[in-house]
Amino acid sequence: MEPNWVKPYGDTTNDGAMQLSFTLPVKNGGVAREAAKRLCESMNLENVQIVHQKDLGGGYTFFVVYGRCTQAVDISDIHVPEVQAPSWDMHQVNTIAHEKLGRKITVVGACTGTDAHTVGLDAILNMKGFHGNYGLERYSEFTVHNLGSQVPNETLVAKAIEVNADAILVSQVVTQKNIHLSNLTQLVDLLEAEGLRDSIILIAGGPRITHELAVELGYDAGFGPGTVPSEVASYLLKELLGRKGIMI
Amino acid sequence: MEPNWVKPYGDTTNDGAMQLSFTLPVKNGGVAREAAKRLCESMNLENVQIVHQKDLGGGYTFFVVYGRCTQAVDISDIHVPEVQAPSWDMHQVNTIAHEKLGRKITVVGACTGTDAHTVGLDAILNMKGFHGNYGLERYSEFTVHNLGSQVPNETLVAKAIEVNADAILVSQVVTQKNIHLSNLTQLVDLLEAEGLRDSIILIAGGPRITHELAVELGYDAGFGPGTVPSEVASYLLKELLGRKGIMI
Amino acid sequence: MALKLRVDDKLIVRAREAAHRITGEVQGFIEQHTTTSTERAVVRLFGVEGKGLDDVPLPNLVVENIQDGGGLDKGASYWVCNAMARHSLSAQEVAQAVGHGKLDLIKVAQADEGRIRETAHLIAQETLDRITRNRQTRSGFINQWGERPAPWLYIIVATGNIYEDVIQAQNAARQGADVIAVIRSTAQSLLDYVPEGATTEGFAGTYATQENFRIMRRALDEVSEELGRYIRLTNYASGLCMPEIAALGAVERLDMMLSDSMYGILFRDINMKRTLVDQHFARMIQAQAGIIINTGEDNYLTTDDAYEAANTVLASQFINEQFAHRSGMTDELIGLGHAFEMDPRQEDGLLYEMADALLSRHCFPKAPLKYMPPTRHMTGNIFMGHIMDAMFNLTSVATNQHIHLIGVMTEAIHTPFLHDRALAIENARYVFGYARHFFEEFDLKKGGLIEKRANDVLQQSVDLLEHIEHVGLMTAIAEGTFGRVRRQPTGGKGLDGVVAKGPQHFNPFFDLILKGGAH
Amino acid sequence: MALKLRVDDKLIVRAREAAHRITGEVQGFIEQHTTTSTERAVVRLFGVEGKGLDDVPLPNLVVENIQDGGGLDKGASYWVCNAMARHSLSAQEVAQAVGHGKLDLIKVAQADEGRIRETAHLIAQETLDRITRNRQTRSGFINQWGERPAPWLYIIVATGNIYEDVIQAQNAARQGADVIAVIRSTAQSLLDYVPEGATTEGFAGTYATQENFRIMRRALDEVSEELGRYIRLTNYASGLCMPEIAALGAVERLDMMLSDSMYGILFRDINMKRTLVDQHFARMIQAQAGIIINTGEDNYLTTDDAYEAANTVLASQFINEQFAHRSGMTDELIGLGHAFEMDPRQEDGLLYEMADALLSRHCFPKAPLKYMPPTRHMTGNIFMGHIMDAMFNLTSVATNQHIHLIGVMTEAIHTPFLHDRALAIENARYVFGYARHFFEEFDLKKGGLIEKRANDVLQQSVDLLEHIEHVGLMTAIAEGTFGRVRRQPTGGKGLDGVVAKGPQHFNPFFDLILKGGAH
Ligand code: B12
Ligand code: B12
Ligand SMILES: Cc1ncc(COP(=O)(O)O)c(C=O)c1O
Ligand SMILES: Cc1ncc(COP(=O)(O)O)c(C=O)c1O
Repeated sequence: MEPNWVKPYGDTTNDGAMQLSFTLPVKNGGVAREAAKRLCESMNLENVQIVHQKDLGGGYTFFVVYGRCTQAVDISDIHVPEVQAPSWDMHQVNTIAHEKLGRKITVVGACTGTDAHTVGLDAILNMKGFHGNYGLERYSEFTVHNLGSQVPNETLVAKAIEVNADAILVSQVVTQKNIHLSNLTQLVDLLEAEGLRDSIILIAGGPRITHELAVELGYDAGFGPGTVPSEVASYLLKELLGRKGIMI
Repeated sequence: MEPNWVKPYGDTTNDGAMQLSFTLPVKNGGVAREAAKRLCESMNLENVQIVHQKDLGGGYTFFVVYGRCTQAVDISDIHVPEVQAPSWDMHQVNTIAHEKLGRKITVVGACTGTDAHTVGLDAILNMKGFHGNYGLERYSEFTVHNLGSQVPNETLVAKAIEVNADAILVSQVVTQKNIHLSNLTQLVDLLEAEGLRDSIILIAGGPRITHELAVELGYDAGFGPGTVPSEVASYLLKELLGRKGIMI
Repeated sequence: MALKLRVDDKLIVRAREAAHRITGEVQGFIEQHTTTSTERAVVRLFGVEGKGLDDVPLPNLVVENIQDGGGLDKGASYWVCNAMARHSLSAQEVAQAVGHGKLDLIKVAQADEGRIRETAHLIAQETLDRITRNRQTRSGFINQWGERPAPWLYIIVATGNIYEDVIQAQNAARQGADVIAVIRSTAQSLLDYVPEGATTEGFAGTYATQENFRIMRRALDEVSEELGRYIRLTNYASGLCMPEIAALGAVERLDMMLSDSMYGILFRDINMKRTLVDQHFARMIQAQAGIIINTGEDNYLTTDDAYEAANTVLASQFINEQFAHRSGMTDELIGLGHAFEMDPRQEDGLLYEMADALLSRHCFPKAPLKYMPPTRHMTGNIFMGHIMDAMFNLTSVATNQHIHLIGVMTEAIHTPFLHDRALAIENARYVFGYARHFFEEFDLKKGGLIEKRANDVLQQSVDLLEHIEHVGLMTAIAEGTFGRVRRQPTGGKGLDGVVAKGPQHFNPFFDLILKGGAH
Repeated sequence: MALKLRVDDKLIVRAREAAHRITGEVQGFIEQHTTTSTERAVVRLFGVEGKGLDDVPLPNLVVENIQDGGGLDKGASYWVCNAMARHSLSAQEVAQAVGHGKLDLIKVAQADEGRIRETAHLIAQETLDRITRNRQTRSGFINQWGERPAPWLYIIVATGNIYEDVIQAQNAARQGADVIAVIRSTAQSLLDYVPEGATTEGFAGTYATQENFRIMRRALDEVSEELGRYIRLTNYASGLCMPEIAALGAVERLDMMLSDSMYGILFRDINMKRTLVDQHFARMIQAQAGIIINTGEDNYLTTDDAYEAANTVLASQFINEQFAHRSGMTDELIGLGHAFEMDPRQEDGLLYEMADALLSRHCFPKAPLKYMPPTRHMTGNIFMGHIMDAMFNLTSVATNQHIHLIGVMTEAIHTPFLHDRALAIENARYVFGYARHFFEEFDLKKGGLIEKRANDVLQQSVDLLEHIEHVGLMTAIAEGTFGRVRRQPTGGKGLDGVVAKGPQHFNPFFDLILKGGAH
């Protein structure tokens, strides 16, 4: 493919305009300003303007900077997997599931590890749903087991086996020290050890989850901020039908 | 000197924490996100988090990003000239000028070129001054000629010669297409052509002027945001005394 | 409507009466004079467009020809229509002949004055009809799509390239803008002609030209259709070419124009006589075209202190209202300007800002007030700037302002980037929605800070107006009353374009427009 | 004071009475039981500190020893003081002997009960005297330096290293903070012991330990001196160790503590019986120490909708107030929590937020209300977040809130960086100053949105409280009344630490503190 280089845009194509802010452990003054400028230059910015600098006390200085990025990215070279799913609504999902799949879909959901943030998972699973879009519990063709917060991966897998789940839905919100990555990876390892990885659809969600990250970690799909339940339901149904060889 | 490397600080020494925002001319979606990420990586950031992305219409996407800068700056290596001036108040300046210099100080000020932003210059020169700090017109030992806005450099130099000025004070606010740099440089050239550069104190001021920039452009001093008149008066007096061999 | 001020309404009457007398005193001078730019505007309204020798716009060449021949005291209409009548040419043909040195208007044998006037009225009426059709087109759209509740979001584009401006403007409309302003190239107001054609390289703005007006109007009509809401277009008339640009705005269906001689006098050092005469005709045309004018009192608070000088803004608003009335404008077209410019460190600044904003609202209940965001105290701290803009947005919706200039967090840094504008719109829309009925929810405390402040400012405005009446407007300006800027009656640019009208002077637009009768 | 709500004050009386009866019903259970953590708190208040075998804190070892021996129904005081009396040892010595397996308290021959009680009262009195001295030290500082006007700026530090925390806290104070909260390491509330020593590696927070309390108290006293203003220190008591941490806070002169069993039940899945019993003693100690408690109703709006569930917050505040009264707290110490959590897209959200905030203010006029910033609707759009925080700041000063948790624009991203906090303080100080007397400047419109909303929420709260009274608090919690979270009376962590008091049970602090007479 033809290369397609892009640069940031302020008000003129390829002007490279960028805004930065950060703190340096340097006393406010000319040296701090020059240090900020050099740092930005070492980040491939030119025309660096220190538009604000403020003493934060204790020998720290805060900066707001504008500059022009000299780098460009070739987007013809970028291939990002995107969740492939139709945009069915609840009614369509139910009808198609009923007619084509002919059985109920069972899912197990949990916030794993020490994560106690249930709001995102509940938004997908609970009756009430999210932004006026009903949650999976409300779907006649879904059976939902929501295990809630701080669930060890072992418990989650055991439950999935117990109810013979079609899919596992994991939520991870806390990302400090990349705890979400280890939690998510450990679950894949567990499922593989149980020989279950291929027979179950594995989904991750959370504010820092993207589909590409999820796929990289060995998941079938990932859902980030703003996800509504019908997207997840549509994806699941399509995937299950696909696995049965039914293409829609 | 021992090298002294510093990095940005968020909440842990050397964590390199930085915030960025910019727009890419790429349709909102996974490709745009990945492009933003790669761009940040090419700027020597790691652990790049795209925390916000928003469709601006017309195929543009806005990003807010946090990342960790891998670069550091050696501040032992930074030598920034700073305006060397005592912090006298108006009364002190007047008394010292009266006693040690023994004559009035004449200054000519102007916003040069097409620049019509007089507020900053007036803040330094007008009676009223800035932030409760009286302007030079109020000093008994100063004679002020404020030429106002959009003054050609030629006119300014002619006036300086006419009144036999000790100092020229130039304000430059508009920086689009670096117009301030050409205006400021042209003034130095003119003064040099007239053989006046060494006998007159040349000062620049404005929101994007720093002392280091002014010195680089051939000025004696530069004053940026937040400057108050007494700083300028003190600097001028000290410099004039110095040129007469009187050190204070 | 609850956020209602209790002020001494007799003071408002006194202020308005003083302003009426102040402008009356100047009006005599205005009506006895014409200007090169006024006459060029007439030529443009006759349909003249294009350039002549040395790339000078034809209207300039026509008027120069007349002025050089010593005939401008009769007015351009006289000479142009004489030539039209004599040679059976259209105005454009006459201008072209003049513009290429093939015709000297002064030398054309003079036709019967009745015939000249008749010709003039005929073509003037054609143009006025076109302007009326524009007005109807606009109301047609508005009737069809309805009007968004005020405050309207007024957003600038300033790329210097009209085609880039179009992209930014259409996207701004999609993001929520109600009014698009195309910023002019720096210092266009000091040019004594209107450039021609489509601009692709302006400095911090795009020239106001008839072609640019057309391009942008078309683009906004397009996006209006797309969105089902009428997007207004505005540009700048103030400056040496005020009446000409006003004429172009009327013809190309602009909806608003910044049009204020006080701005030109104070901030562009344009001669006061010149621009006051210019303003009179400019506003007559705008009145005819249903164009809302915006005045520039907000600028006073960039060179003077917002807390201390609030009365200079209000006094000037009263004066500007009277000038506008004298040009036949109705209140609905008088977008008086004011601004949110108090020091963020001022204790209770928000309450004082509300007081001032409400006072303007109260004194000019039918005017579509133009409310400007913080600019002077904006710094490179974009985070602080963004919340100052939020307080401005709140004040605007809380005091029911009409034309709301979006405050942008990068005000102290650069003209807005694409995302700066998007964040600014997001800010305004959030606050307007979140405080939608603030105005109806509260009563002001009797004797509270807001009421007291408003009464003080009003009293000081009356005092100031009565002083101005005493010394005369021109002297008051020379004293530095407004924005602390001093300008002399004979100083500034453009005085040489002021010409005393002779007894035979006529301007068909005056006759036709004033038929309806303005004071 | 003008921003005054007109609500039906009889409904407030009804709400308070229902809450009184609701808590009365539970109080019976509470007073008949003690818990391992309550008894450990008593041991700590006897001055026991340090670790024993396997690095387990001595208070745990002591209480385990008693529980294992089946003697906890008598209370730890009984056994510890018995051993003290018998062996002429200090409490610390007794604990050390037990902690190293050298003494089994149950096996110590039992002294005369009068003698045991006397010993207990004597050492309890010493601790209470120390706590009283702390209280006097605090008021001494405040009398000397005065108090800043509310809202007070409450700021968190969360580095995980107490020494880094000190740097951040001192700088925050210099930037304008009034109250410093040291966030606990994640999930400390689920630990059934209080860690010891200075923390240098916490996860998203620093452990609440006696040593950390001391270090931070000293640092804040230092910076208070420097600034001439008393900087308050706060930490978290809620959780499995509520009374122990409360005791440490009292001894180390903390000024506020988050202390609410409802939070533990709903958001940490702690057994309700356990934590309700714990809370009673914790708050008694805090009352004695003049520590302002903070309750956690704000959290309900992170799992339920702020517009719809406002009544659950108010109802819970009434209940929490009554529980606090039953522990001997005066209104001045009851920092009831609520929050600014409406959807930024909600039309008139600002007015509804003001209504809710005023309603709490009106129902609890003397309480130092704790007001929480937007968290749930904060996103990675830090610019939008910053202006949401500005609207929160405005609402806080406009409705006269007392303890103001700084909203930080990076809420949805990370615990605050140094400059995030500085910008947040700048935001709050700007808005507080700019709207300082908003509260006194306006009257609410009769029958307006705010008044109507407040009346609706109040009515719904009364309805809810009367329902809770009907089914009982524990059942109501099981029904998911609060924050839509359901918890069963026998579920959650820590039920095994609940012990029925025997007839011989005693706790010298109960006796001494309640002498003054609560409820
Ligand atoms: C509410 C909240 C809480 C509540 C949680 C209540 C509950 N039952 O969930 C309480 C008060 C208990 C809490 C506590 C803590 N919290 Co908290 N909390 C938040 C807050 C304010 C909102 C989160 C939220 O509800 N968002 C709304 C939902 C709808 O969005 P969402 O989760 O992104 O979900 C959407 C998508 O991501 C997706 N999705 C999410 N999950 C899933 C799963 C699947 C399968 C699918 C398909 C989709 C999906 O779909 C959802 C709908 O679109 C955030 C800040 C913020 N604004 O983000 C901090 C935040 C997440 N918390 C934080 C922290 C640190 C904590 C504590 C650890 C603090 C402490 N030191 O004690 C504690 C401990 C919690 C623990 N052990 O996990 C940090 C995390 C920092 C980080 N990056 O790691 C944040 C960012 C705040 C901060 N700046 O410090 N918290
Ligand atoms: C007020 C103002 C105006 C007023 C000016 C009135 C007047 N008589 O000055 C008016 C409305 C006329 C105006 C017009 C324009 N403006 Co203007 N204006 C501003 C504004 C809002 C404030 C500037 C100000 O007064 N600051 C306050 C003073 C006190 O600060 P200061 O200048 O930094 O001065 C201090 C120091 O720098 C120093 N200092 C300054 N000068 C000197 C000199 C000496 C000798 C010394 C010692 C110290 C010193 O001391 C001062 C006190 O501490 C800024 C935005 C902003 N907030 O900065 C835009 C701004 C400067 N304007 C801008 C523009 C583009 C224009 C126009 C070109 C727009 C147009 N396209 O028509 C026009 C044309 C003006 C022209 N030809 O120059 C841009 C400049 C962009 C850029 N970086 O180049 C800005 C940043 C706005 C923007 N975002 O677009 N403007
Ligand atoms: C009334 C008025 N006219 C015109 C302008 C702009 O004029 P110029 O193009 O000269 O900058 C302004 C700008 O602030 C204004 O307020
Ligand atoms: C009342 C109350 N207690 C305690 C906490 C914190 O507890 P933990 O340390 O378990 O996160 C909170 C936090 O929101 C709270 O509101």
